[in-house]
Amino acid sequence: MLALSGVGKAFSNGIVALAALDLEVRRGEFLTLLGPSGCGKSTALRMIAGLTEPSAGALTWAGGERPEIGFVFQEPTLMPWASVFNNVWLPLRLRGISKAAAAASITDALALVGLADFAKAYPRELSGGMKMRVSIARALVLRPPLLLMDEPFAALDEITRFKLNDDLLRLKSELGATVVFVTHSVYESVYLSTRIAVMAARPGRIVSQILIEAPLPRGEEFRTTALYNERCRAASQALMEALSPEDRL
Amino acid sequence: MLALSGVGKAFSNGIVALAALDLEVRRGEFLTLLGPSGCGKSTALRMIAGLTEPSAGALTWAGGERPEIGFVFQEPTLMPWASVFNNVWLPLRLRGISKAAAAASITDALALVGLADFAKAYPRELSGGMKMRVSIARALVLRPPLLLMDEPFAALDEITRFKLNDDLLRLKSELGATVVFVTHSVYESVYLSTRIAVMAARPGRIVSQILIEAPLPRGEEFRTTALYNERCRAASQALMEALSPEDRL
Amino acid sequence: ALDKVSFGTNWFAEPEHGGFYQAVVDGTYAKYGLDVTIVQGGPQANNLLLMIAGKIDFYMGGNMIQTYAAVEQKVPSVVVAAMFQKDPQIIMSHPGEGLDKFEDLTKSPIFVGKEGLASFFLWMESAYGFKEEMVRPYNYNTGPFLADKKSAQQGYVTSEPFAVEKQAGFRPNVFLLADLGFNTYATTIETRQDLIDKNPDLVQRFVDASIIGWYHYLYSDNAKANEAIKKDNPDMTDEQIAFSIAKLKEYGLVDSGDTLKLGIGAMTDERMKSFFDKMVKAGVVKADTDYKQAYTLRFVDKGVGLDLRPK
Amino acid sequence: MSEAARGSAGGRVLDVILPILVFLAAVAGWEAVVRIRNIPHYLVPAPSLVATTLVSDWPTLSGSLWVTLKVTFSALFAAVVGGVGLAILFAQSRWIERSFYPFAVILQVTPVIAIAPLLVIYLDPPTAVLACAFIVAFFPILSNTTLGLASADHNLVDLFKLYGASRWQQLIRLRLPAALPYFLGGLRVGGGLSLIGAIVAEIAAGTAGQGSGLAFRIVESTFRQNMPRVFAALVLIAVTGITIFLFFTLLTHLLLRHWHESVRRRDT
Amino acid sequence: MSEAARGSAGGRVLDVILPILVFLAAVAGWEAVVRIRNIPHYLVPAPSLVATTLVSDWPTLSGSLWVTLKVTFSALFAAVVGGVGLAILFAQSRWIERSFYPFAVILQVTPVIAIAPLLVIYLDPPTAVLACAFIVAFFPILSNTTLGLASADHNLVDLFKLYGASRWQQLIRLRLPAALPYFLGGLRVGGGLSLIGAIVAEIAAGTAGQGSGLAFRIVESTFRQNMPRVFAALVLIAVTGITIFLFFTLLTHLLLRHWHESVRRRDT
Ligand SMILES: Nc1ncnc2c1ncn2[C@@H]1O[C@H](COP(=O)(O)OP(=O)(O)OP(=O)(O)O)[C@@H](O)[C@H]1O
Ligand SMILES: Nc1ncnc2c1ncn2[C@@H]1O[C@H](COP(=O)(O)OP(=O)(O)OP(=O)(O)O)[C@@H](O)[C@H]1O
Ligand SMILES: [Mg+2]
Ligand SMILES: [Mg+2]
Repeated sequence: MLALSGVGKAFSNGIVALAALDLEVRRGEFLTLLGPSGCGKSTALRMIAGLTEPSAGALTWAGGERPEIGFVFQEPTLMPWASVFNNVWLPLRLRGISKAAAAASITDALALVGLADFAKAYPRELSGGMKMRVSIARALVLRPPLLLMDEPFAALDEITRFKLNDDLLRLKSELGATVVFVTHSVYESVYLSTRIAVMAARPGRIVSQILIEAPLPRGEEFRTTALYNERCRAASQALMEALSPEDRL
Repeated sequence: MLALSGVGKAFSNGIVALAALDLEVRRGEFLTLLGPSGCGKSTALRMIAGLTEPSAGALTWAGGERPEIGFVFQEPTLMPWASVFNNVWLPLRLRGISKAAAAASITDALALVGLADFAKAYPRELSGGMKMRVSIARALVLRPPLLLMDEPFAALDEITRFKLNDDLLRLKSELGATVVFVTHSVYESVYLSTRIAVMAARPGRIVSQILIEAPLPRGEEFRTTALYNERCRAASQALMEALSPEDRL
Repeated sequence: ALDKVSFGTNWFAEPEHGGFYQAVVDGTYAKYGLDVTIVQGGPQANNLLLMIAGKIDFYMGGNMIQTYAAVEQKVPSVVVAAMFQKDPQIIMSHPGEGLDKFEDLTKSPIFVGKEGLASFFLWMESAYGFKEEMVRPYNYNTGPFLADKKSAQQGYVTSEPFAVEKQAGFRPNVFLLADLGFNTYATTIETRQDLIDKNPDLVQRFVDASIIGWYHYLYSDNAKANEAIKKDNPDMTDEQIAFSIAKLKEYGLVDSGDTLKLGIGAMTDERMKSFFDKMVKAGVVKADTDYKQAYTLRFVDKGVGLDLRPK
Repeated sequence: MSEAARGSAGGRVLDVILPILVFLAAVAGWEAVVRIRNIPHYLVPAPSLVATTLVSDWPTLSGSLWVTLKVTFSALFAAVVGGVGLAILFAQSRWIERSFYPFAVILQVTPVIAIAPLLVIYLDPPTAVLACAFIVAFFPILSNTTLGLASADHNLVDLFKLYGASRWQQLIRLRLPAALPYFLGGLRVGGGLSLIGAIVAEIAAGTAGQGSGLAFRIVESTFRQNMPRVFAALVLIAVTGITIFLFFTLLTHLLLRHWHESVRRRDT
Repeated sequence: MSEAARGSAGGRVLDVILPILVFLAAVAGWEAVVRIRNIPHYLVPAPSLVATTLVSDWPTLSGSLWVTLKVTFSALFAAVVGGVGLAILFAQSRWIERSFYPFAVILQVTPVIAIAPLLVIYLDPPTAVLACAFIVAFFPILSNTTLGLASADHNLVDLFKLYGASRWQQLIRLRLPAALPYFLGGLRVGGGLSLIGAIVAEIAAGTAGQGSGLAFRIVESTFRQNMPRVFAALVLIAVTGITIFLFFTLLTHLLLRHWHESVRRRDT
């Protein structure tokens, strides 16, 4: 679907966020970026979404064109002047879909994240986790072929998180969507992904990749399989190695 | 140290964030609030800090007076116009401590969170996790007797997180500080706390408490003890029960 | 049909414009085939510019200085008649404060407006030794003058002394500049050179009718004209109008000197030259200005309306 | 910031009563100074005299007030349309902004008094008056709206870009709402300036005959030393200005109360 | 928003050249209209004639410019001190704000022309001029700063409260920095208004004798139908206005470039 080859990103303050990143995103896969804070995960996602230009290397899309994308930013990024309902409506609205036509999808998306009762609330009336869930609903409401998610579940309790993990996998299969995901939870990454790319920081680069060869969607029982345990260990190990000695605080 | 008795909080939009909350915070303990998103954890912390007035019930401080508090908000809440260094300086500065006198503490705090190299950077040049770490450094620089931390490590990778967990416990013992902590990670809550209060939502209330009778600080090996495993299970169970059927998405 | 003509004054409607209003309301203009609209002026209105630009046909000039300046700038505007033989411009001062002689005023603060500073005050400097440093800004408000007993102020003989008397209850010393040597014509009728060239008959008719209007305003029933003035300027009072008319007559502003033989509106080359020389001396205009371009005697001095003057 | 006042009903009542008390005190002080120091009414009339004049001259004054109000609101309307329109135009490209903003600055600093006579030549008088009033009032609205349009949260801009928002959609759904607090701030300045503009324009474009607004009343009454009437006219202007200001303050509260820090009352 | 221009060296050059080209085109257009339609110089002079006049009358004009500049900068200084000072005072308590803001509005909408004569009685002339110019210029600064002080992020306010910041510290370390973008916006409006204020003040309260600033030059030259000189004075005013504006724009960039959306160039 997409290939990043030799992609680098240097900010004007001299920080090299990414250096010579080679990464292929395959259609239908669930790819997770795992890596220490500040290693360039968000920068990579933003680049895929076309919000940041690479300062070296190139992005190549399979169809020649960037497909429709749903993006959950690391921060909720809600419009403070709009109600929850209108915030979720936004991607549809920008496509010219009327409130009436969009209402069912919006209500569904809000129900999915457990905020059906809060459609009329304003962002400032929500807790941190609730804001993030609105942001997730907004990304899903479009049912896009490519989903970019930057730590979407970090602010949620584990039970809700597990539930949403399963919902996400179900939805992904339903849509046949491709997902590029960022998380700090090794367990979550192994549970969700078909592939994990482990990154190291300064300069941001990929140091190892881990394949999880179990079909999607997976159920609770997957967490008890040997494959799951082995891959969790491997990912933890890779993450540990990705931390350079001085980064290891 | 502090007792909340029958504390309620109703916002003007009608949402009852807390109802009849009874909670005692004992000197020197490490208390974790665990609960689903939107159950009122942040509201409770803000109330302890005096940033929100209870609409019912009362807060009573042991000494009659609120002690010095270090607070890590759920959002980084940095001053965008100030460098990382100056952001961390703030609590000291407000106490009249000069830059020179504060420099050593600030450098220490930044080193603790792994941002020694970023003292001159501005918030907008940082990644999400890095901003949160600045916020943690700012709360610790005061070395306060009471620390309130609202999901401080949610945006960090697991290895950094483990490391900071240990640092926090060490610091807490060093200072003899009391900590009230919010996390969504059951494992983290058990590893860190001497007590866990599990909350349920709408109205926010405490549904059960779990004691972890192991001395602080604890080492890596604690994660392999039977007590740890049992308490993790108990906390997960309590959290599950705290989710009302309709909240269970 | 009547020729449509517009006439711009240089201030809000007041008895100093009485003759023109008289000619409008008593049908004199109509009799001369004119349908005249009077466009009021005001403190910032620049009806002169409108006349030059062709938006209006005639303009009521204050005194000759501005006309000389116009010639300097090669502006083709020409004075065709002068309704006032004397400029009503005065300086007034508080009585009994050692300011009872005009010469005394040079040492006192004096309130003068911006235009005054660019015109008659320059003459006062050269002829009487007034000093710019003593000037205080005058914005058509007599309050500051009343508040400072040691001060003097510009004004119109027909207007400010009345206000002072009415508000503060005393009669100020009044020095009419015209009687002290400031011998400009005033309340002139100006128009563009091209109108004179193309339609001298129209100009002649307007001048003649205006002159007759002035005779009627001064010597016949002027009630309707005053009503018209009050309609244009509702702040005008009957008392004020009576005062103004009395002063117009008392000082012979309109009808005195040359007009007794030549009729109202009279102008002579001698007066023009004399005043021009004074202004050159005062530094108001350059000596090489061709001041004769500023006026023409072609339309006046014909004794129009002399018969309307009571014997 | 005043914590004591927040939310309590007593605070709310004081909110209204205190300003009125202060205002009455100011008026009483004025009356007292005039009486004690025996200031003649042709310099500064006492408020009581001004009030009497206001009543007795109401027929004249109300007509003038109406004329001035018409110009004020037309000017305000023109300033809003022109200021916001230009700000939107400038937001389209930095080149347009850089090339044409200087002209807006020139327009702002040009003394209307100086150019009004020219405008009167080329425009009919009512239009000239409106143009003058517009010149006086539009700049704060332009300036604040431009600032507001540029201040939209960059993360939201990214979001809109991502979802393929057209320039127009970005403007309507993002930049304009984000600019609202700034725009309303500009409006509170511009409202007063429209009033000033209407008065200056009336003096500058000098159409005494046709529209005798409050400016004409003031100039003519000054000339007649009728200071009580001058002050009565000034009182009308002040009341108009405060009314416009209060209206926009109320509007700001209504439009922003859900989300903007400047008017949000926080639940604490 | 103009992506093509961002950052590229070519874009930067165009940034400077394009406005200059547009400006030259405007001047050329003016010259052409005057020549083709044969507009006489005593109505609207051609720019070439204005330029000649500017040179030939420079000795007179430069003196007046200097006088006007002095008043402008004193007024601006007074407006900044007064506007920010009042805004800070108003931020101290809602009661103070509610009680005294109306007086600020009254001051804003009072036509200086009407009250200048009174000021001249009670103040010495230079002070009266300054007071008039101040009245014209201070309100946008007050209004924007008030808005900015109120717009500080509530979470940061909480943080300051938590750390026991005194009112003064909260002001200095939080509210003032947060208000900076708003204040600078007000300054860009107020800069132009100070200039306007200096001119209006000179007309209203100025002692033409001593200080013959550009306003007097314009009145005098209008009286003498010396339109080229009127326009030359207007050009000086426009240039001054643009210079002040550019200066404040630069200042804004320097002060805000590290953090505020409105001037930040984003790394993309
Ligand atoms: N706008 C910017 N200007 C300068 N440097 C930046 C900017 N944005 C990010 N950086 C730097 O780029 C690096 C990578 O940032 P990025 O946000 O991609 O990290 P991340 O992997 O998402 O981290 P986290 O897990 O903490 O969110 C960091 O070192 C950061 O300081
Ligand atoms: N300012 C506010 N106005 C109205 N309602 C609010 C406000 N702040 C919070 N709430 C409501 O109060 C409830 C508790 O919010 P709180 O932020 O305490 O939750 P939380 O437990 O911290 O959740 P999370 O884990 O998602 O951060 C939520 O239902 C929220 O909608
Ligand atoms: Mg990130
Ligand atoms: Mg929370």
